[in-house]
Amino acid sequence: MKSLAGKKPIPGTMVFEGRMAMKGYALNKMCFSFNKAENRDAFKADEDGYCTKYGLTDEQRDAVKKRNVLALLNLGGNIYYLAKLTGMFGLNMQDIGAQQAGISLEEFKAKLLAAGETKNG
Amino acid sequence: MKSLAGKKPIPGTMVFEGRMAMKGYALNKMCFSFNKAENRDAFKADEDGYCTKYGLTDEQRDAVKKRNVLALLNLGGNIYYLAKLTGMFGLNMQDIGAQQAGISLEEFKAKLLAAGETKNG
Amino acid sequence: MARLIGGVGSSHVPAIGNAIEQGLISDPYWAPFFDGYKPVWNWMEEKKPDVAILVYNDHGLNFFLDTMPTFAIGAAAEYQNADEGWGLKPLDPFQGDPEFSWHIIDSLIHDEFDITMCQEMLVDHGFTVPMSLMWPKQEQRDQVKVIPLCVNVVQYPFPTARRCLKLGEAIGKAVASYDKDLDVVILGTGGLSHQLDGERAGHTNREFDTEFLEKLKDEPEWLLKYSNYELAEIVGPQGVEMIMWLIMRGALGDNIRELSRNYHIPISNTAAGVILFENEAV
Amino acid sequence: MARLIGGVGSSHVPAIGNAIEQGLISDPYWAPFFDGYKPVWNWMEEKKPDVAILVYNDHGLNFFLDTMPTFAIGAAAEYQNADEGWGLKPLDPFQGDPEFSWHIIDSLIHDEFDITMCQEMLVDHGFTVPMSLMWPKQEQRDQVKVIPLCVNVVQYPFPTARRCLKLGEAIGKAVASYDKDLDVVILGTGGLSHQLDGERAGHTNREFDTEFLEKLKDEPEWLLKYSNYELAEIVGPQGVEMIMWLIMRGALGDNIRELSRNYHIPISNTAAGVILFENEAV
Ligand SMILES: [Fe+3]
Ligand SMILES: [Fe+3]
Repeated sequence: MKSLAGKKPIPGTMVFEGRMAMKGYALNKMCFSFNKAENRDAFKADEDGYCTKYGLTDEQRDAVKKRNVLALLNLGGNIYYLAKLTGMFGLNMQDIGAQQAGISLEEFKAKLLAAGETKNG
Repeated sequence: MKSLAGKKPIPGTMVFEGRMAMKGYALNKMCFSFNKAENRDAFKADEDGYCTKYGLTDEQRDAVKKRNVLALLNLGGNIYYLAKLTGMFGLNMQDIGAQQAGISLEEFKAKLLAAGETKNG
Repeated sequence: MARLIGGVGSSHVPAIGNAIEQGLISDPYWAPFFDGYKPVWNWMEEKKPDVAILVYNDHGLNFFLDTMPTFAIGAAAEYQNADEGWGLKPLDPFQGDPEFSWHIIDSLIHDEFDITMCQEMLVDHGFTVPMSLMWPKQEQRDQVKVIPLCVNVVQYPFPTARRCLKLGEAIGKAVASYDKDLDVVILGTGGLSHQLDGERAGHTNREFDTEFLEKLKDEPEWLLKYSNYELAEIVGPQGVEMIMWLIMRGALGDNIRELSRNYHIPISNTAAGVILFENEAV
Repeated sequence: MARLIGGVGSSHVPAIGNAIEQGLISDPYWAPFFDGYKPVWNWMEEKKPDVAILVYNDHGLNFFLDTMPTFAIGAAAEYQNADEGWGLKPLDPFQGDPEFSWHIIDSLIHDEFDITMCQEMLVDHGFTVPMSLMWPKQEQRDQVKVIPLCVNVVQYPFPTARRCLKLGEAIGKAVASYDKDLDVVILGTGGLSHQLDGERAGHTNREFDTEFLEKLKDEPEWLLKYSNYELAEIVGPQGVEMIMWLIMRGALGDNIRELSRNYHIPISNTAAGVILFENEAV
């Protein structure tokens, strides 16, 4: 990517550009399928078989098994598509925020509330 | 359409703008489905049932029955999508060109050859 | 002629939709957020716009990476909401104004914006949440026709902030040249600072958001000095959605007054902002 | 750095694909058409470009009216052809250059072109016919990576001729800024005059086409004085495809020589043209 070439990485932050999108295309396509209830049911019935059908790599399938959001992101997952996958595991955006930050849900919520403690601007 | 408002119609010529596209949306969507062989088979098995499934109007269904290309165009069909429908009737672009121009296929071909008769530019 | 009577900038966090659904407007967690919408509700009640141009992004309901438009505009008679996969209850369909959509598309393409035209599209929470926020009751939403404008802030490269501001200006021109007597409002949605992905998930930036809100009326160009990549660092990768507010701002022109503003952290993982501008000429 | 070594303008009538398939190159009906491609074949054999940017339009295989982009660019590793419904035999897949595609997309979006990015797309006869025409043998096509650029000339409003010329200029800049040692050719396809629909079906316009070909090298702006609606009257509604040749022309810049040109009526319902430009700096 011309615009990102030579850019310093942003600590703890993903930028979903062309290279990541290529890496994660199959993974994201699988997640996109979860907009439909019947596809969510098919996944739940046979998680790994569903992943194989979409051509996920071994690493991606392993990260799905482990519900490891950071690993999925590093393997090209996009957070908006991944949310449809993690939603099936009963994880909402705050749950996966805490998981990625490596803190408990309560700590994650407290951190957000703390950012709001100073007087509203 | 701003760009077409107040424009004089072009004799014998269709311009596929927003109004026509709205009118023909269901018809064109049906035709788009004919990229797939199984949909072509389903249409051939029950033409009118297939048209009904896609929500075509009575006029559009009648024009399909009559293989009337000018009528289909006036009802919002776009020539590229319609080509997939008329292809199933064994009609190619020259066949439907002749049909629209109201002349025989031989006359239509002769007219095109005549346009090429003058020295190549 | 159609008149752009005002514009609103607003976040579009999915949790807001649930909160409205569940009647949590006065709940202690939600009150500091919803209080900021009271002036907007009053203004909408008073002005009763006929049409809303709603600038938002799709989060993976209608568009996938196979075909990702930079700017997509709806030209349908109706827009359906649908299941996004993680439990948000779909809202009733929204009524479009296809003739007006085609006018805007036509004007924009002649002004050299390379629009993707959508005669059928699903609208996701990025669209439905602002609709619920502006018009919490179904009977209110039924009174407003909509024109969805979907912006790519999912797959880099996103449109530049400058391009968004220019698109807004061209939309202003398109509305002003439509020969029907309509009151039009434009909503710029998304943001403000938030980060959903990576170890820094939960990042917000009050200082930057506050300056953005402060400068939006008189100096919207202020945001243009940051690239989208720089913005991702400053306000989080999802905070970059704030560039969509510039489309709203650009459409309004310079003859506007700011009627209200609110800022609150957190709603879910997000710093939520709302701002209301009115066209002074109206 | 990547170099744009030349460009070709060419029709993309489906019947051409069948004629190549059936070995009709020397057939009396086809010879006056294919003879015009001999200089192109020789030039391609001599230059052996690494990458072809192929400007074309989809005719209802990959895109439908639900989502109709003005400019869509492929960013896939492979592009499949498929059944279009009326009997054209699909060709083997074409090899993409996704890294180069992303560079071009990135450069264009930063230059304020609102590109639709396609990481998966089917290519139809508008794409495959020019590929077969430039490189009739499969083993030749296997040597060239492709970047498809699909332009809306199906649903009004189409991009203006001016916008197409500007897009070409921006593509020229994008290619020149890519830091790989690649020889690139750009193909502008479609046209020339033809009309498939309406009572006037079969319309062609030799005089206008000839002037277009005559002016393309030194005065491409000549076409800009006609709106797409006016062009539909002059060259037929499908003849408007010729605006895609301006993208090719714009990309090449002004330091070019014309190596060959041919014009022939009819191929199927179409007036077919071909022109070959070479970058003088190469
Ligand atoms: Fe969002
Ligand atoms: Fe074509």
